[in-house]
Amino acid sequence: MSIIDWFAKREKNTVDTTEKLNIPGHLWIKCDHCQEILFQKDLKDNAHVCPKCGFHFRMVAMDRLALIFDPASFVPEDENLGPTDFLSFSDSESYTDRIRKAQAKTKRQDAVVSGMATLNHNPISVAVMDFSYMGGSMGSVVGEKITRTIERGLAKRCPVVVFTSSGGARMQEGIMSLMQMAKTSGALDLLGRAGIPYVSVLCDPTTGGTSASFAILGDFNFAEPGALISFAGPRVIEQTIRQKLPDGFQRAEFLLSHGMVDRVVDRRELRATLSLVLDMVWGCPAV
Amino acid sequence: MSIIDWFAKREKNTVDTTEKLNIPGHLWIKCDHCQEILFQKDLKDNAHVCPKCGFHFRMVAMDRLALIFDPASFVPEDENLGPTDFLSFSDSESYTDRIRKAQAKTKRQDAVVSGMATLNHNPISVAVMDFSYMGGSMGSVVGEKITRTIERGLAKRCPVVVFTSSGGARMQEGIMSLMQMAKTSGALDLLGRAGIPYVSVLCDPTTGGTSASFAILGDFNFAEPGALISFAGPRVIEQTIRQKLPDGFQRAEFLLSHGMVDRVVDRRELRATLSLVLDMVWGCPAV
Amino acid sequence: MKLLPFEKPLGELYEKIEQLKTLSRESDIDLSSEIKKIEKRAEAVREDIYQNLTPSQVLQIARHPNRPDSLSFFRLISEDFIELHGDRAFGDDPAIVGGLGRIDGRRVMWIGHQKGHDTKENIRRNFGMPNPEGYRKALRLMQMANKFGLPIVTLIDTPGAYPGIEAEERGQAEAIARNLREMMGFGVPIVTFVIGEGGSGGALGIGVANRVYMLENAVYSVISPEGCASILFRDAKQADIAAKNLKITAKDIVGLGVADGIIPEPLGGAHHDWSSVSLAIKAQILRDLAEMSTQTPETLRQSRYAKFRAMGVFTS
Amino acid sequence: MKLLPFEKPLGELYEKIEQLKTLSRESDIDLSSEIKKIEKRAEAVREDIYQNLTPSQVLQIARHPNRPDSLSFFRLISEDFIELHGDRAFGDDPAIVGGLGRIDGRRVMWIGHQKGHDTKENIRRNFGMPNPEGYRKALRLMQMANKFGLPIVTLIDTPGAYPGIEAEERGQAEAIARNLREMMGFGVPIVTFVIGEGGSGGALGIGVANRVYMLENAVYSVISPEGCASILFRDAKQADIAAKNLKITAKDIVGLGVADGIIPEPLGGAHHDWSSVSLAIKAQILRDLAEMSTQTPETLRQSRYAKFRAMGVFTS
Ligand SMILES: [Zn+2]
Ligand SMILES: [Zn+2]
Repeated sequence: MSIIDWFAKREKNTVDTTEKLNIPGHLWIKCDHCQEILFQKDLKDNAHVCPKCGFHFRMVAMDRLALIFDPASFVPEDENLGPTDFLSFSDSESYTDRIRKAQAKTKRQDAVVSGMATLNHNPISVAVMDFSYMGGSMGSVVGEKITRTIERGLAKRCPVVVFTSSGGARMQEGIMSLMQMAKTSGALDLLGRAGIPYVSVLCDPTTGGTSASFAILGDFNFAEPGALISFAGPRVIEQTIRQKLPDGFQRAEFLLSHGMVDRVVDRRELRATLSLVLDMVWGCPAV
Repeated sequence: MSIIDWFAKREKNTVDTTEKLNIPGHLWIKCDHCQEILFQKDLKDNAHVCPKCGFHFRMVAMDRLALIFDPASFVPEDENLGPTDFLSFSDSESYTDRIRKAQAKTKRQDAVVSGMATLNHNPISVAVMDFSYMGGSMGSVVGEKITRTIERGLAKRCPVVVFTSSGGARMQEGIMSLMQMAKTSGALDLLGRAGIPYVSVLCDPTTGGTSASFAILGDFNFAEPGALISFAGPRVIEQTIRQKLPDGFQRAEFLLSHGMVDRVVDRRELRATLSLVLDMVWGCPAV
Repeated sequence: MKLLPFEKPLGELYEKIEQLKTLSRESDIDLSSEIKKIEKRAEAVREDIYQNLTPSQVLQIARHPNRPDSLSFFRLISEDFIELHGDRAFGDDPAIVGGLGRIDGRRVMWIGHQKGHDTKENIRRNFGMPNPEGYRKALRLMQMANKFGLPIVTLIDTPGAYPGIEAEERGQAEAIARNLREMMGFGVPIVTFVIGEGGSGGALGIGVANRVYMLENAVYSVISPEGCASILFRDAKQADIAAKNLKITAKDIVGLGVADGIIPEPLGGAHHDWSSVSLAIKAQILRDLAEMSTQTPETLRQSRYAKFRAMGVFTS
Repeated sequence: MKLLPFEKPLGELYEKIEQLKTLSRESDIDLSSEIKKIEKRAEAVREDIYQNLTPSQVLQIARHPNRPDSLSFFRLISEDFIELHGDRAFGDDPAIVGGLGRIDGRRVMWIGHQKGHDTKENIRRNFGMPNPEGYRKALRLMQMANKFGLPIVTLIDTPGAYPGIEAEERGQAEAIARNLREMMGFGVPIVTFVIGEGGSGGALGIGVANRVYMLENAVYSVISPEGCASILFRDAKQADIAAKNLKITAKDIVGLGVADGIIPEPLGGAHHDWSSVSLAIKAQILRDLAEMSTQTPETLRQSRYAKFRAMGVFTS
C-alpha cells in the first residue's frame, strides 16, 4: 500500500540522484539537501554522506558491506535465487519485463544481497536491501533470502544484521509477497527463542510490508538520519486525512521520539555502534 | 499519594452513605446518584445496587462473598494477622489509636478478608478488601494476606479472585507499605508462571499503590460500574495541572475505553461473568 | 438488501416478478405461467451471474454491507461468547474484537476485524481498519489463550490497517510486525478464516495460523485493487484489471497454497444466509481442532512455521 | 553551588574567609592566623551540621540540583555506555533513561530516572517524573537484558510517577504494576541504588532487585513528606514532622530491612564529589555481580522473591 509513495517519489529526484552515482564518468553530484555540488570521490570517501550538511545519500549494497564489515570478509550466499512471473502479472509493463530491466540495471537477480561477513573477526549473517532494484520491493526472493539470512544466524549461532531499504511488498507477486512478511517475522521468532541478537538498520526508505515485518523487529533498531520509515506512506495518509503532513513526519528522528528506534546513527558511526552493541549482548570484542 | 483523594472524599458523603448501611435500625437510605430514597432491604436484595438508577453502593466484604460464591462456602484464613505501629507513627492521631478505632468499627483486624470459597463447587482462593477500614489502605497485613491468597491459589492450583477497594498505601507504615506492592505483584509472577488464572474485580475506589500493583494485573480485570480507578487521584492531578478534570475521568467506563479493563460488569451479573471466564480458561463448569 | 451493480439484471427480473404477482392478486388474473417463466429466467441469470463472477465482482460481494461480521459469527458459531476489551496500555480499538467462546464444548479465543453494517456503526468501527492498539489487544488476548492452552480462531475482514497520523505515531508497523512474530510462536492451534476483505498487512496481522481458509466470496490481497491500479496503472479505473491480475479470489489463494480450503457460501453470497455459512465455518473449526488437539505445542509451532516457510515462488 | 537553607551559617563563614583573603591580598596585611581561626570554626560547624542532619535536611540534599544524575553515573561508572531509546509502542520518555555499559569488563543494562540540573533540562526531563512509556521503555530494556543474560543495575531518583491526565489515560498504574511483576521474574541479577529521591510507586517501578542500596543522603518513601503532611496533618507545613515520622533516610530504610546497605557520600553530600560516589557505587556493583554471577536464573528469581516476600511487620 505504502509502496505508492516511492513510486511517486521515483518520478521526482531522490532515486535519480542516487542512481547517478553508478554512472561511470559522472564525477560531480548535487546534494539533494543543501544543493552543494560535490565531487563524487569525496562523497564516497565520506560514506556517501554530504560533507557539508550530513545528508545521507542512498548507498548500493556492496559499498555498504565494505563500509561496515571487515575488508573483503563478505561472502555472498543464495546469489542464484531469482524472481519469476508466476502470476503472469502485467500492468503497463509485464512483470517479466520489469524483472529483466531491473536485473540489467543492477546486475543482480533481485533486491537483496545476503551472505556471511565478519565484524572485528566475528561472524555475522547479513543482508542488505537494494532500493534501486524495483524500489527494494519484497517478493518471494527477498523474503526467502532474508529468511535464509536469519536461519543462517540460527544455524551458525551468530548475530544477524539486516539493512533495510524498501518501498514495501512487490505487488506483481500478489498475495505471495504479503506472505513474506509472515515468513521473515516468523523466522525471527526462532532466532529470538535461541537468544541470538538481531540488529535492524533502517535506511531510507523503509515502508509498507518491510517496515511492518523484519525491519522493525530488531533487538536493536538503528535508523539512518532522515530515513523515511512508515507503515502507510505519506501520500496515502494525505489522501486519507486530506491534510498536509507535518515536517519530519515519519522520518528517523520522528520514529526515535515515538519510541520505535533505539538510536538514529550517523552512517560514519555505524560500524562502531554495531560493534559495541554486539559485543555488549553477544560478546564480539573489537579486538 | 493518590490517597489524598479518598481522604478528601471521606469528608464528604460517599463513605458516610455506605457506612450508614451498617448502622442497625437505619432502614432508609438515599441514593447518592439519583437521590431516590430506598428501603434498605430492597437495596440489599438488589446486591446493593440502586433499583432505580443502577448506582453501585459500596459493599461490605461478607455481603460480597455471599453474593458471589456458593452459599456458606467461604472459609476465612489468616484472620489473626493484625497491624502494628512499628514506626511509632503519629500525626493528628497515633497509628495505634487509628488501628484501635478501625478495629472497633469493623470488628476486623485489618482491611482485607481472605480465605477459600467455592464457585459452582470449584475452589477459589479469594480476598476482599474493605474500604471502611482506614480507606482500604494497604499496609503489611493487607499485603501479606493478599500474598497468601495468591500463594494459596498456587499451592492448591485453583483460581485466585481479588476484590479491590483501596485508597492506596498505608502511610503510617512508611516504606513497608510501599513494599507490599512488590510483594503482591511478585507473587502474581509465580501464579502466572504456573498458568493459574487470576481475576481482579476493581471496586470503588481502587487508587494509588493498590491500583499500581495486584489490582490491575488480572488475567481478567473487571470493574464495577462507576468505580474510581486511578494511580494518581483526581485531586492530586488537579493540583498538578491546575485545571478541572473532565466528567467520568478515571471511572470504570473511562478505564474500559482506555484499554485497562476487560469489561465493566454490573454487580448483579458478576457471579455469572466470573463463572463463565473461569470455566473458559480453567474448566470450572457451572454444574 | 443492497443489490450490487452486476446484480442489476437479476434485480430487474425480481422486480418484474413482484409486479406480476401484485397484478395477479389485485386483478385476479392468473399470471402463474408467466411468472414461472420469468422465475426460470431469473434462476438461469442468477446461476450465470454467480458462477462466472469476475474477481472485481467477488470483491463487491466481499465488501457487501450485509455480509456477516466477526461479532455475529462469534455469536452464531459459539455458545457463551464473552467479549474482552483493551490492550492494557492505550485503548480499546473497536475495529478489532475478541473474546472467549465455546464451540460444541471446545473453548476458543476469538479474534476478528469488525466492520459495521451501516454508516454509524462503520464510523464507530473505523470501517474495520484497526489502529495499533487493535493489534495489541489481539496480541494480549492471544497471549492469554496461549497461557491457558486455548486454541485461537481469527476472522479476517479489513480493507487494511488504518493509514492515519496517530496510527503511525503509535507504531502501526511495529504492532503488526510483532503480531506476525508472536503468532508464529504460540503453542496452541490457530485457525484463520478470511470472511470478507483480506487487505494487506492489516489482515495478515491476525492471520499467522496453522490453517487458513477463504470464504467462497472472500478476497485476500497484498494491496487493494484500487490502490494497485493507481500505482501500477496510474489509473484507479483499471481496478478491475488489477483485481484480476492480483489473484485475490478464494480459488486463486488456495491455488497458490496460501489458504488450505474454501468455505462454501450460498449462491449470491454469505449475506443471503448467515447461519448456513456459520455452520460451515463451525464444522471446519471442529474438524481442525479435533485434529490438532493431540499435537504438542512444539509441533504446532513447527508446522505453522513450515507452512509459511514454504511460501514463495522463485528460481534457483 | 547552591547552598541549602540549613547550610547558611556555613556559607556565611566561607564568605567571611573569602573576604579576609581578598583583604589580605589587596592590603598586603597578614591575616592568616585570623583566617585559620575562622576556617577551624567553619570545619566544626560543618561537622556539626552534617553529622546531625534531620530527615528533612537529608531530603534537601537528596533533591539538591547539583546531585549527580543517572546518565552521569552511567558514564562515570561504566565504559562504552550507549543509551537506548523508546518503548517500541508510544514514545521515548526522557524521565527514564537506559542503555548498555561495561563495568570493569562486566556488561550491564543500566536503567535510571533522569532529572536535570537546571530548569531547562528539568522541564525536558519532567523533573524526573516518568510517564507510562518511561516504565515501558525500562521494561523493554530489562527484557532485553534478561534475554541476553546481562545483569540489570537501576538508579532510583524521582519525586514519583507523573500525576497527569495523559499518564492516567495511558495506564500509569498498569505500567508500574507490570514492571513490579516482570522484574520479579527475570533470571538475571538486579541491583538497585536509590541515588536521590525514591518517591513512591514511581520509584519502586524500577526497584524490584536482588540487592537494594541507599546512598547516604538518599531518601525512600511511600509518599512525599509534603503530601503526607497535607493529608494526615491537614497542613503541608508539617512536612518536617512527616519526614521524620515516615522514616525515609538511608539508615531507617536499612534498619527496616528494605535496603541492604548504605553507600557513603562525602561530607555535605554527593554533589560535592561525583567521582568518589561513583567509585563507591561501582565497587558495590562489582562485589554483588561477582557474588551473583554463579547463581542460576532460578536462584536469582527465588532469592529476589524471598527478599520482598519477607517485607512487612504484623502480629499473628
Ligand atoms: Zn548536503
Ligand atoms: Zn439511584
